[in-house]
Amino acid sequence: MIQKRLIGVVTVRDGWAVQSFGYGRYLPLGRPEILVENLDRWGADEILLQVIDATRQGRGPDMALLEQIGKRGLSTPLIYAGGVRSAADAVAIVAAAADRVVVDALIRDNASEVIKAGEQLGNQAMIGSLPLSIEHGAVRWFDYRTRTSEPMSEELLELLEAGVLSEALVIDWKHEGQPGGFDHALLDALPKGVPVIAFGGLSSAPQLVQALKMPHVVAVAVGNFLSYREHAIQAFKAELLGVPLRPAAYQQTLHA
Amino acid sequence: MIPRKTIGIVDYGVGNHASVWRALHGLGYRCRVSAEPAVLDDTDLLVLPGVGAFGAAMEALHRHDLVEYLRGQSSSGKPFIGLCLGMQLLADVSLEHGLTAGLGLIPGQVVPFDQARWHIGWNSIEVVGNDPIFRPSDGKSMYFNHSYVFQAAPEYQACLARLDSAFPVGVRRGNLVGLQFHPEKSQGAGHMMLKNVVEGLCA
Amino acid sequence: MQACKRCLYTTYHALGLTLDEEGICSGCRIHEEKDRLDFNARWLKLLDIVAPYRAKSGTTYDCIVPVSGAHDSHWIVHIVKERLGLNPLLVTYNKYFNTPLGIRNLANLRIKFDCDILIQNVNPQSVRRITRTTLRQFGSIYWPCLAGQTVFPVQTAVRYQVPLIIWGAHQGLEQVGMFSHEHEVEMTRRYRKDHDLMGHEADDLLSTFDTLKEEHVWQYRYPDDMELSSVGVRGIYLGNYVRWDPKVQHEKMVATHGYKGARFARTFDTYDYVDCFNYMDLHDHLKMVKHGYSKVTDHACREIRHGRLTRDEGLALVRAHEEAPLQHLGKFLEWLGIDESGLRYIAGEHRNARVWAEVKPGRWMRCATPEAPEMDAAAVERRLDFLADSELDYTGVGSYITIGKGYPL
Amino acid sequence: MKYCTRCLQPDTRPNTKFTPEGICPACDYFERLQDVDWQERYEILEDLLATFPRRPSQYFDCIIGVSGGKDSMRQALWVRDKLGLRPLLACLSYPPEQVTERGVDNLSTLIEHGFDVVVAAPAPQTWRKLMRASFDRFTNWARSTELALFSSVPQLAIRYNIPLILWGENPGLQLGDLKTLGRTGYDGNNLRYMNTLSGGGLDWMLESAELKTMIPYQYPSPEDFERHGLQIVYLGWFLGDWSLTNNGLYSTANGLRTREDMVENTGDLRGVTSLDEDWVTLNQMIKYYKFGFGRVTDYCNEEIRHGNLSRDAGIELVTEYDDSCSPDYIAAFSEYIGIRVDDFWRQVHASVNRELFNIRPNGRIERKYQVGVGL
Repeated sequence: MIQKRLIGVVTVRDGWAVQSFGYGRYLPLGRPEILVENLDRWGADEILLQVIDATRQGRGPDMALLEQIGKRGLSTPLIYAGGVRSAADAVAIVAAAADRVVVDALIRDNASEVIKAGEQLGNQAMIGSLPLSIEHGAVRWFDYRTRTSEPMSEELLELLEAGVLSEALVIDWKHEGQPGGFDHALLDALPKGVPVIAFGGLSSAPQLVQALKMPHVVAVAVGNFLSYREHAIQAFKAELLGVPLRPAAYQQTLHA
Repeated sequence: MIPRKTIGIVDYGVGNHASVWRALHGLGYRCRVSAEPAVLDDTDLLVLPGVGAFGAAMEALHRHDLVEYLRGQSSSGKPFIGLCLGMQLLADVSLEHGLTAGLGLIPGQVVPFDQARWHIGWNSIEVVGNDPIFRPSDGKSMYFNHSYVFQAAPEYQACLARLDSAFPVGVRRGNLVGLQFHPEKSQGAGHMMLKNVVEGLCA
Repeated sequence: MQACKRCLYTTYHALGLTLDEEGICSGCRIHEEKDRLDFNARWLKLLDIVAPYRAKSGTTYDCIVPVSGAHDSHWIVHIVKERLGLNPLLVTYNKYFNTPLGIRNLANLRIKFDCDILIQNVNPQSVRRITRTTLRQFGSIYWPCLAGQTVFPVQTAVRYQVPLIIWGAHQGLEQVGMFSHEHEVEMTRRYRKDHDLMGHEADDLLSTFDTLKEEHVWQYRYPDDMELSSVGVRGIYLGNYVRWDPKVQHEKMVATHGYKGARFARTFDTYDYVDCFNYMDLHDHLKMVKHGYSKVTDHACREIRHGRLTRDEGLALVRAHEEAPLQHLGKFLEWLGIDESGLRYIAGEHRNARVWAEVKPGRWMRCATPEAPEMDAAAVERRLDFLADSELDYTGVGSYITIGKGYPL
Repeated sequence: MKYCTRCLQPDTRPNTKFTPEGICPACDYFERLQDVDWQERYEILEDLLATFPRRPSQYFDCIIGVSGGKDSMRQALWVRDKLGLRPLLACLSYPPEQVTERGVDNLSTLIEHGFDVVVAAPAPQTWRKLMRASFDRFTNWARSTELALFSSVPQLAIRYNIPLILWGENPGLQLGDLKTLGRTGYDGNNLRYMNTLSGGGLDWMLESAELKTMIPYQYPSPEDFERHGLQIVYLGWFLGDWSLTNNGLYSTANGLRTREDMVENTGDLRGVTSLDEDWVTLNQMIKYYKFGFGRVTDYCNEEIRHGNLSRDAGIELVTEYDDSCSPDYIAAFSEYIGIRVDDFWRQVHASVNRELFNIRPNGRIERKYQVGVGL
């Protein structure tokens, strides 16, 4: 039986892994590849590596970081987000280390490249990043480059419904980093049948269970709230009762 | 000291062989990543990785002039493992984006997944029969990321997975094995299976 | 590179540093919590956390407390034993660079607080081999000390089945505001590898090109996840629950528990590192080589944030101390059996290119750094009044002490 | 009181019995040693060690209790450099007030030889309180400290998961403490019944301190030994030249620093015994007043057996120095446990064996017997 997924998120800014609060405030954490390696050891179901300043600074994907992570021999599926400007970028990202790719700005800038990437990599590798908020009862889609919100465009909805994007990463960006902040109403903002990954302000097991109990929610992603204690992934998994999830696993290294 | 086995990872520009290399190297095998038959000959087992579209992958194999080579190697009994798209390429033909001929090493067709648009995430596998190279992994969860299924002829189906009903996710014909999931990305369970399959085929 | 407007740190800080729109760094912002949070409430929170760990059987300890002959150990044991009323097992990793004053302070700690202690002494041949590798590979003479100090308590927690480890303050939180106090961050293997060990765990030191072997490094391996989870090992930081102010804390311990400080050439702080001949000497110099700032900058930022120094006064003290010549280099050269010219060669290979420009082969010059403001640094130091009623080598032994008596106090 | 006809061991040592011919167990044992095939015993040891292979991710082959003195340095070097094992050395260290500079230097030397050493040091104030209680109750300050000393090695063996414990001399054989004789000459699992340990564990200490403050004094139970498969092996059984003097020679040749104070003050003839602590001299003097033999007797007995000393010359040394103990040590000790020197003497006089000694009005304690002859 297919299991739901608990995704560990590593957010990178200026080459450094950070905690991010409300898409605006950051605290330093450490070297991205070491946080990724740690999530791999903890047994996260997937790891989302998001480089949040790549597009804004006009740089493409952080290929150097991806190559470095590829060298370390990750045994957990890796999702990359940040600076994807074309289908070619997406293919290079997968060739380097990632299994799946998240697009955000590219949806607005050049949807045809999103489609092309889907054709080359398989649409199951494509994820749409949707930073959403609810303003006066209406769902708003946030553009972090202009820091403005607008309704979800037809083009976006079309990409989701046609399955060009296999899953939607719904980010409650306003409550990112705020304990218990995630607004579950956002999970109903998308057309029926679109698989959703919930992210942003998810800090407690009940919140995660509430999201994962929804049939179309296939995964929850946690970032800041994994960095405060040892075995954070396993601790969450132990509390996510009544949800089909790979059980917590504690690595045992038998040396010679 | 039993001599180390060497594994040839077929590099035809599709998919991510770095993770496969790392996983196999971590298990103690020597690895060669190459598209050159001369290099691939000098190995104990071949691995055909692959991600993305069937058609594009077959084109790439033809471009690298590897189709006949791989057919020859496998039918001569050389241990051979196809991973993810690499498993689907073993089929006669695929219906993805029209009809494309595969390597035709295991009878059957690659068809769109009928139970859902995609099969993404961790799912437990059910081992058919008690082939020792698969048996220890029965019930273990592996990581899947595909939207087409290789409906191989029933006698070659080795492992199944299930959403509503069972469908093939692992095949074996002699020294040829195909795995629809990513063992190199399925943590402990995946690495254990990879080891068992390689050791089993090379025994 | 950008510098914080309030303290002296820049975005080149080894632990990472972020600046907000007003140009104030994450370290200064988190420090503001020390004057905003209700630490009485946080003390009650700490009581709740430790409550389940109070052993009733009389046959095991309540917690493990890592200690040394300096660095907040007296204050930590005072909190753990005298204010929390816990029955701790003290643990310490012998770093071999011990000063007589450090040996004395550790003896004082054991006597005044009447605690059992466990001292790990890794065989010095392995320690020297590792030091050669870490010095060659990433310019560190301190890796074994940091690795040992951060893992021996965890290993002991597993071996003694005493799950709770109590540390002082979280270095990442105190220096660069890596976490808020309210995150109540706990000990993780990731932080240790990332920062304490500069990205290199024990097994990462092994390579087919080097002669270092598993038998030399195994004692620095972190217990594996299965052992940690089966014992329920957990490391908490007092600094998340007690308003952390090292200067004030040390002064209390000098007054009430006989702690003793000593003067240093490369910093004005007399308390933090009196137990080691190298931390404020060669190690501090290598920190300057690799990161472009040294310990005195950490001390100045701390005092600026606590409001005891203005930014200019901090800068004046930094410039007054950071280039002071090394006093104990000979001891290390002899201990490791290397030549000063060789050490200079190694240091040259680890110069941080962002900070040091090689004007001529073998000659480095520091890139532009703000000048020291016109100020009487000595007067500022007198005002700060860091107490120094002893000296590092008050017994005049003139060399590292492996195991010492440390008495009379 | 009868003396052994060979050496100067009186029959007053607890748990010991002389042979019908009047020979003490140690001399009797020493005699039987003369025709031992030491090469065969070495092979027995090798076979025994083979039954303790290292388990996965176990890096120490055995654990050895050490103080940094002459026995431990010799054992550690022999186990590592001759047997080729990697030992963890476990040291129960005296508190800062009591340990000597010479003791910490010797431990440092041992570490610098390239050994992994874990030092366990009990809480100094509790240690002192229990020494006072031990002195008050037994006129022997070491009852509590010895319990910690003996408990530290099995405790660490259990916690570090190292079942094989290598110990020095077999008290049953070398000193004639019959209770500790195990299945074989080298099986040490009955060490718990040794004289000093069999003082009823730490029940008497509970009057002075809470159980939770005395974790280092808790000797693991037989069940603990069983569960962890602990096995104590006496190296003394395999080392034919094991003796106070020889061990001193082996260790000083490897850097051991000895006692410089003279025998009149210490009763330590060659200055190589219990180097890490000076108040053992008091206990040896008190032992002499209780049983009629002290540290000098123990030393002479060995030398007589090894033929390096005549019995008569031994008599002279014992007569002259067996009760030597400088008043400075007595003053320092009394101050440490918080009594006046005359309290110390009042306590000692109360424990003097009146069958063997008279106490003169001025406090002088005089033998009623003649050394070597007895009563």
